[in-house]
This record gives sequence, structure tokens and C-alpha cells, in this order.
Amino acid sequence: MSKGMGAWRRRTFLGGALAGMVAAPAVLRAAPPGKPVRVGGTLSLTGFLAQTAAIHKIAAEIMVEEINGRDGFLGRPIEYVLLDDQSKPDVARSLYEKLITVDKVDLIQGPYATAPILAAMGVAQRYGKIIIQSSMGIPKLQTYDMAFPATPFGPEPDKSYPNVILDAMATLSPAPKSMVVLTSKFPSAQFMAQGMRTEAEKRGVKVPLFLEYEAGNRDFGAIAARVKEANADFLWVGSLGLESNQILEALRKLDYRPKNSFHLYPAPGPLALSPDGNLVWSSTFLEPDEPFMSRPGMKRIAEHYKERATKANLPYPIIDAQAAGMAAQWQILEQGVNGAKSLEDKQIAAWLKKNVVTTVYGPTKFDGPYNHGAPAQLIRQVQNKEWKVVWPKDLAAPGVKLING
Amino acid sequence: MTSAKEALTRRTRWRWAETVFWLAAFGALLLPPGKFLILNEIAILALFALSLDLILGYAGIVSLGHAAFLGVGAYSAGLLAKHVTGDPLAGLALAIGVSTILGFCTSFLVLRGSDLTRLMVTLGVALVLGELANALPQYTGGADGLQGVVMAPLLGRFDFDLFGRTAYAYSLTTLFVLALLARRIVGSPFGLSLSAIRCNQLRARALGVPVGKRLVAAYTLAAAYAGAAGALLAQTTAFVSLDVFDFHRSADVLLVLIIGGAGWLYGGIAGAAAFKLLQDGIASLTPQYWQFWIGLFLVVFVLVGRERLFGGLRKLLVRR
Amino acid sequence: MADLLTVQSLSAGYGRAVVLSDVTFALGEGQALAVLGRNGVGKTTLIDSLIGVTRRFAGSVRFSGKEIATLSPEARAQRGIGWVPQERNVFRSLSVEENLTAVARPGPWTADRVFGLFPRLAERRHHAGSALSGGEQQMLAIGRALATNPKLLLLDEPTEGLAPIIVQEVLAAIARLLREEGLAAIVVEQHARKILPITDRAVILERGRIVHESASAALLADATPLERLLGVTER
Amino acid sequence: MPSATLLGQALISGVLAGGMYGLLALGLSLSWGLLRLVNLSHFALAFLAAYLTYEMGTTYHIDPWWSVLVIVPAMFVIGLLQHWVFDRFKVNELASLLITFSFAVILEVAIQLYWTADYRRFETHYSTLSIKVGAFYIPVLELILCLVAGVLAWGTWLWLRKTYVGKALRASAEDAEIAAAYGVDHKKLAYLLSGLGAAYAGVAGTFIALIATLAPAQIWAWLGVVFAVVIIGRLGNPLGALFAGMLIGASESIAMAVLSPAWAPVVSFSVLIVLLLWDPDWS
Repeated sequence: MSKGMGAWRRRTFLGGALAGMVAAPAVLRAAPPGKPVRVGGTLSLTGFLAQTAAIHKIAAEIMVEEINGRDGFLGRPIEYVLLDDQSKPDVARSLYEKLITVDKVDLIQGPYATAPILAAMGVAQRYGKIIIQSSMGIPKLQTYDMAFPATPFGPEPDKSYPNVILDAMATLSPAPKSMVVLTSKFPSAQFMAQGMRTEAEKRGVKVPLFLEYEAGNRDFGAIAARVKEANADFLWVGSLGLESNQILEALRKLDYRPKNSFHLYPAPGPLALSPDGNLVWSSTFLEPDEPFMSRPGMKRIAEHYKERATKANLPYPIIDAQAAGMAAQWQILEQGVNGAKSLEDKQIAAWLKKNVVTTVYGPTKFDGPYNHGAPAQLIRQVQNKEWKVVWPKDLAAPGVKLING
Repeated sequence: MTSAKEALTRRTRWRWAETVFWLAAFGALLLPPGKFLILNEIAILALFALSLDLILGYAGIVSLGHAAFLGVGAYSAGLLAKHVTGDPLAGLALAIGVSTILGFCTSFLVLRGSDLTRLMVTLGVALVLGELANALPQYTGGADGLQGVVMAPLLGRFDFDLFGRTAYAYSLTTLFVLALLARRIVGSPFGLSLSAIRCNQLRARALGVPVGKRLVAAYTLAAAYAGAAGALLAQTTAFVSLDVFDFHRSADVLLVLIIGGAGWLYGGIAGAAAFKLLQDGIASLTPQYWQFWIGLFLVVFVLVGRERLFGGLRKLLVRR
Repeated sequence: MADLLTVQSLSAGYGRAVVLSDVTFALGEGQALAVLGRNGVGKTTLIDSLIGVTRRFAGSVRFSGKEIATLSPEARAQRGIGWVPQERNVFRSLSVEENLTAVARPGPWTADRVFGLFPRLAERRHHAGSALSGGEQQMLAIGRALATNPKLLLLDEPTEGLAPIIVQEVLAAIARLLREEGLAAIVVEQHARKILPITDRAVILERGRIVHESASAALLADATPLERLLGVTER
Repeated sequence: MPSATLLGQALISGVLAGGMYGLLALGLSLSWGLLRLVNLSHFALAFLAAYLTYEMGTTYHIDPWWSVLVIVPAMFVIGLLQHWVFDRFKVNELASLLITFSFAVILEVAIQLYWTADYRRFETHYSTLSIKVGAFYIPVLELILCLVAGVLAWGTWLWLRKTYVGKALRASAEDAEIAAAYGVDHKKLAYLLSGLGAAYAGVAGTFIALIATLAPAQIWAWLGVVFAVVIIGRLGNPLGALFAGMLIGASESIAMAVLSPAWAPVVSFSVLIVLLLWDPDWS
């Protein structure tokens, strides 16, 4: 980045700061005439999940504009009423109640992360509202019959996804015989870690070390020493955010580099750019490559996203599964409303259960347990400082293969 | 002798403003739906702040971890509703009981040492409890929060309705009853001895006040009140999360009490109303940066309004 | 010769309460003044007014020819007023030596000279202030004031609450300061007979006013005012 | 049972990681112990410095060892300004707690506004360097951190012990009125100390940028443990702060190596509570 660019950014920062802190930037107005359909939701604009909200907010704003640019909901414009749940489930809970009873929104959109979603789902259930969410990593907790997942986790990702990873591992030569499972105690990561251990042992891959660390752990020195001592063929990390970077750095300080490692929910930019990140694996549902870019609307959304995210000063302005989840949430709601030709929650839910919806994740059904369709988790790998889908093979980017680390 | 008695009764006599206030608070139940959500939140926060007032405003103990008791009360009530009975009053009683016990046990730890170590110990107790709740997800739901709290109708008759009218009535009544009780307590010789301790511990000791015992009692009482607030929170929202132990909660309630003024019981209520309305207003104006404005407001408020509010507090905190 | 300290029509007190009214006196270089009076007549308030921690209602305080009544305590101290508080108030968390050096200003009085005056303190040089006995604390309080190299020393009831043998030691040291070192001082004391022999002049306060002023020797010779104003017949 | 190598390695990385606690505790301990001001915004200032280090490093490619020369004086000035507010409004201990809490909230929002809430990572080649000694590895960055923290703590200790200013500060901390009556100008010293505390936050911030995760909400992540360290090390005692930091770092690390990493967060407060049970007048 040049100095000129920095100065420019600073000016917009000052202007934007004052404007943004006074005005109400969350309500977007739109093209089609008529009384707007109000859709309320919260995101963790502040607090420890705030880095995700920035991504989702941009994706949501793009989608609201897209939908208004088409025909809105039943020919009426839509308006997104966004509130800050501060990354706290109980705040999310009261804000959804406020959105429904005080602000009287017509529809709601789910927040981010399992805990706020669960809190919001409780409210939705009480008031009989349909709720669509994209980031609940533990599908079996979605017990409300009008709650729909926008992300293809599948009903039992703790069984299905470990097997995708084990399949990919089996193609390496030599195939890993042992695996260290290290996970944050963040519930959805812990849930996947337990599944990983069970499935690995079922398939004869030994798990000599299974470690849980507290979310927000500061120093990984001792943990790294234990991982090094266990010296397994594969390292599976149930990480969030920068924990992966920290763990890999701590390992390198001990002069140890796991041959291959998998990272559940890392911060994609920093991990891809880190020298330690080369060839590491991570979970995804799509990347801005073929074949995903050929999906309807995907190219346009990806371009918009890059533009907005750069403007918002996000360090990783590339659309990935996170942002795509929010996009899918709106695509599902749009098709549900317009398909059911109604703003009634029950009718939208009934229509969604009977029909196939097309989202950035491809054709989506809600016919399985907990309203989940088929799982579609992929493995991506850092190659030349970029994330590339490498597994399953038929969804890998053209010319890209899984590389043994 | 008579004049002393008179002074005592004057302190406990009802003022017309109080009657007006409570009539207005209960009168709000007749409002159309749409305001009960925030009114209920105010009532609960007010009770929480009132409980802090009992130790800060009357006994002069500064706590940075008052959320410990709120949290314990909330989880007790939530777990009871989930596993045993959804009866709200049973939950309230259990929460008060559990937090009383916790308050009593920790009081010995808290009351040892100086003001500074108190800050740390209260902070520490809340943090350790938060970690404990996080470490026992099989009971508490961990970071996902406690799900499946279902409340039975209040007194077997009044369902918790969608708009929160019952919830507000329940919280307000609890607040009213406990505020009345607190009023009696602080006006009693016990309460006066607390004020004496706050003003000058050595002198109070010289006058034969059993300082240690009184402080333990006050701390335990405050814990019980905070536990009640926790129960109301869990029951009226049918949800408990780890956030009940959060440092921000303890800091917020301290701010609430400072806004309203410590040491006169209604300070917590006034502060809670001001804080919640302010938060609600600013957050709906600017959802992303509302904290900035709240922070700025508080700085200015504490700096400028401090002289008026901190006169009594300074004595507590200036170490000699 | 110009007076070192001139107090003119001073009225002062705390908050709204006027404790001293219309106090006027002067002190020359090297002079020692005894301030006598019953409990609660304003002796300590007088000292507090000189160091600058009371509220002044009227009057002036000139020190070395300059008005100091509007100055802060630290500014007055820096001009040469040394204070030995009634409660001693030694810094408990500092060692004896640090108590002396923390407030030291350049001049003839160094820590070593203080140790020469009070050999007991030298032995306890590295002990914390909190570890000292009452008498040692009093010595330290005097030594600390000396370490600021004052032109005027204010001693507020320097023998109060001390064991008789220590009282002798402290009084001897004070006498040495006043007589041999020629330090100007104001000594507040309830027990007049202890202090009159070592001071030059004496004032007696009653209800915040000076009701008697004379040479110390005169009071020693004719104790009638003492008996009348203090109600003491000391032997 | 963990092997000796594992234990030794855990101990080394724990002690070194504890250097960061000590460094953060240093400034906090000084202002709390000697000025009776509890500065909750200390962490926010450290993170501001960390973000500035990050910004200078990534946008202008300035090496952190150079940017620290700009950032630390800047933080010193911020400390002076902050103290001006405290002084101007005669802020006491409780008020300082509330005001600096609000300061921290404001700074958190400001950081989020400019740098977004997204994770930032300042990649340098220092971050993974280590020296091998026998079977053990010593991370270079943490070692430098500990040396810097050691020098600062020891220097500050000497300054407080040996110089006139230091002793005057301690005298004022114990009894400001009496010290003033002996000519100690408490105000000037307090400004100096506040500036110094903020400057130490600046030094800590530089290392945070190199070692830890940058995200606005992380401001609060250090609060509990560093507060415990401040108390365990005794208020106003710089060497105590450093040693307590290392003690807690080592205990956490051993807990992670021997028990479960999930126990680490309760270690510091368990140590503190045991300590207070043993000696209630600790601190």
C-alpha cells in the first residue's frame, strides 16, 4: 500500500467516523415503490465476535441491494433493521424480542454464531417467526421447526465432515497413522473435535493426544510442547480466529512443523499469508474459484464484496464461506417469500420445506433431520498464499490438487 | 432519647414522591404493549443496583465483581426451571438461598484486607465462577447458554405473555417488596451502624459496633438481593448465558449506581432507568458506535457530576 | 532587624468554622516562641495556618519579608517552613533514611547530621518507619523537618504521649537546636514548664485569640498568668 | 506423567510469557500503588500502541524497533493528557476506575472504527525465532520482552529506591498531604508517573503487536490476569510486578502441560485467593 493511499484512507476515516457515529447507517432504503418490508436482525458489531459481523454486515447490505434491485419482497422494497448484540447471547435475545414486539419488523434474519442463534431461535419460536441462520455448527441444537440453516453443514457434521478429512488424508503417501486433536472449548469447535476423534479411531487412525484449551488462551507454548512431544502424523486444530497462527508459531519456536494440519475456523487472511500457513488445510463451503463462480449471481456478489470490503478496510476482502453464508440467508428468505407469495412466517416455512432453493452454495433442500439438507463441506489448502479448494476432487479448482505437506 | 427515636422514624417516613414513583411504576402496567421489555430490564437492573447500593452506599465496600451473585442466582433459577419445576417463586427462593450462601462464604474472603484487595477479590470471585460455569457445560450449557428454561405461570395463574406484561409485573413487584425491606433495614439500628462503619471504622469499633459481623451480614444481604435479580433475569428471559458473570456487568452496575447516586436506595432505580433508556436510545440511533457515545457520556458525567455524587464516596476510598 | 515571621490580624479555620481570630505576633530570626493554651484553643490551627492547610478568612502571614498566606503548603515548605506534626506522620513504608532523604533540600542539615542529633535513629537507619517506637517516630519527624533545612521549625506538641525518659531526650535535642543551632521555632505545648526554659517568648491562646504575650523567662518567674489562663499549678 | 523435557519447556515458555504480564502490570502497578488511580484504560493504551506498531510496520514498513521510538513518547504524552483530566477534576480512586473504564470503551470503539474488528496479524521474522539450549528452545522475541521488562522493572525499582524523586513519590503515595507540607510537589511527580505508566503501556503494546492477537475486544482479555499480577506483586513495586507476572505465567504453563490447558485461566486467581487467605494485608 502506498503512502498516498494511506492518507486517503485516513481522510475518509475521519469523515466516515463522524458521519457513521451520528447517523443511522444500518437502514438501507431501496428502489421498488411501496411500504418497505422490514427485516430485523442482530450481528455482533462489537465484542469478541465483532470481526465476523463486519463480514456479514457487508454481505447483508449487498444482498439487500440486490434484492431491491430485482423485485424486493412481493414487489415491495426491503429494509434491514440491524442491531448490535455485542457478541452476547442474552443481548441478542432481548434485541430479537425488541425487534418483534417494539420495532414490529415483518421478518427476522438470524445472527452469527451458535450461542446468539440459539438465543434468537428461542425468541423466534415464542413468537412463531421463521429464522434462517448460517453459522450454527451444531445442527442438532436447531430443534425449532421453523429454523432453517443456510449453510450445508448437514444434520451430523461431526460424523460427515471428519470422514471427508479422513478420506483426503488417506490419499496422502504415506497416509497418516496418528493424529493430535487440539481444540478450543468454543462449543461448536469442541463438538467437531469430539467427532473427529471418534471417526479417526473408527478408521484406525490413532489419537494419542486430545487437548482442549480455553477460548481466548493467550500463550500456546506449553500446548505446543505437548503437541511436539506427541509427534503425530497429522494435527487437527479446532481453532477460531488467530489461534491457528499462534499455535503454528509456538510450534515453530520449538522447531517443529506438523507435516499436515487442519484448521477448523481460522482467520483466513492471516493464516494464508503466514509463512507457517503454507499447505495447511481448513474447512470451507466455497471459494471464489470455479466451479463456484459459475453459480448464479456468485460472480457479481464476489465482486461487490471485494469492493465493499476493501472500502471498509477489511484485511481480507475476499468472499469466502463466511460471507457466503449471509448471502445464502437472504437468498433463502427471498425465494421463500416470493415462492410462498406471502409474508406469513408459517407459509414461508412450509414452502421452503417443500421446494429446492438455489443459493451460492448450490441447490439447497431442508428435508433432513433438524431441517438440514445434505452436507457439502470441502477442504481448502493454502497454496502460494491463497486458499484453494482441494477436496473433494471434483470440486477442486481447475488444475489444483491436494499437496502433501 | 425521644429525639433519637424521632430521627429514626424521620428516616423511615414515607415521602409523597416515593408514593408517586411507585404508583407510576405500577401504573405503567396499564400501558399498551411494547414498553414492557425495557421496563422489565430496568426493574431487574434496578434491583441489581439496589443490591450493590447496600454494600457500596451503606457499608462502603467497593465491588468489581458483583455479577458473581447475579450469575449464581440466574443459574440457580434457570437450572431449577429446566430440571425440577418452572414455578417462578420457587426459583426466586432458590436463587436467593444459593446466593445468600455464596455471599456469606465469600464475605470472609472479601472482608479481609484493604479496599484494594477487596476490589481484586470480588473481581476474582466473579471471574472464577464464570470460568467454573464455562468448565461445566454439561450443566450450564457453557458458551451456548442454558437452553430449555420453561416457566410455569406465576402463582399458577398468570402466564408469561408475549409482550412481557407479566414479566414486568413480576419483576416490579419483587423490586418493590425488596426495596421496602431494604428501606426498613437501612433505617434500622443495623443500617445506621453500617453507615457508622462506612464513615469511620475505628470509631464504630470503639462505640462497640461488631464491625466484622455487620459487614458480613451486609455483604450477605447484598448477595441475596443480587441473586434475586439474577433469578428475575433468568426467569423473565427464559435464558441464562455465561455473560451473567461478565466483568462488564459488574462495571455497568457500578456505573448505574454512580449515575443515580449511591447511598439512598432510589439511586439504583434512577440510575437503571437513565442507563437503560440512554443505551436503548443511542443504540437504535447508531448500532455500531453506540458504546462510544455511552462511554463519552459517562466520562463527562462522572467528571462533571462527580462533586455532587461523590461527596460521600470519597470518604470511603481515600486511604489514610 | 526584619522579622522572620509576621502574623497580622489572622483569622482562619476549617470549612465555615472560624477557629483563630485576629491573631497578631512576630518572630525574629533565631527566636523561639512557645504557644501555650488548653485543649482546643486553636494551637494546632495556628500551626496548620502557618503551613497552609487551613482556610484563611482575613489577615496576612509574611515570611522572610514575603506574603505567604496565599501559597500552597509545598510552596511554603520550599521557602523554609519545617513542620513536625502532632501525629508525627512518618512515612511508614519508607525506611528511616528514606524518610529523611525523600524530602531533603540542600543545606547544612543532612541525614548524617540528623543521625548525629539522634544516635538512636542512626542505629535504625534501614528500618521501615512503621517499625519505630513512638519516641523514635518523634525523633524521625523532627529529623525529617530538619532535612528540609528550614528557616523556621514548627513543632506541634513534640512530647505528647512519650515516656518520660524519651521526653527528656527529645527536649534536650530541641533545646540544642534552639540554643546552639539558633534555629527559629514555634513550639506548641500544653505543659508550659517543659518548654518555657528553652524558648525566648511565649503566647497563651484562649478561644482562638492571643490573651497573653511575654518573655518566657517572665512567665517562669511569675506563673500567675499560667495559673489563671491554663489552670495549672505545675511544679 | 509428563516428561522432563515437556515440563522444562513448559516452564521456560511460561516464565517468558509471564514477562508480558509483568510488563503490562508494571505501569498499572505504579499508577495504582503510587497515585491511587486504577487505570483500566492501561490495556486499551497498550493495544492502541500495538495497533500503531502494526500500522507503521505494515503500511510504512517501519521496523518495530524503530517505531517504538515514536510510539513510546507519544504514549507518554497521552499519559500526561490523561492525568491532566484526573488532576483537573480531582479524580479519586473509584472515579478513576469508572472514568478509565469509559476511556477504554471509547478507545475500543475508536480502534474498531479505524482498524475494523477483524483480526490483525503483524508478521515479522522475529515471531518464530528461537535459540536451542540443550533439549530446550528459548523463543527470542519473548526473551527480548523479558529482558526489556526486566530492565524497566529494575530501573524503575532503583529510581523509586535511590533517587529523590522516587522517594518523594513513595512518600506522597503514603500521605500526600504530609508530603506536600514538606515541600514535595506531588502534582508534578504525578504527571511524570502517569506519563511513565502510559509509556510502559506503549512498550508492552509493541510486544503485543509482535506476539499476540490484535482485535479490539482483546483489550479486555488481559484485564483479570494482569490485575491479579499487580496485587500479587504488591502495589507500586515494579520488581514484584515482574516476578509475579513470571510466577503466574509459569504456573499457567505448568497447569497446561500437566493438567489440561483449560485450567489455565483460573490459575492466577487461585494463586491470588490463596495468598490473601494466607496474608489478608498482602498488597
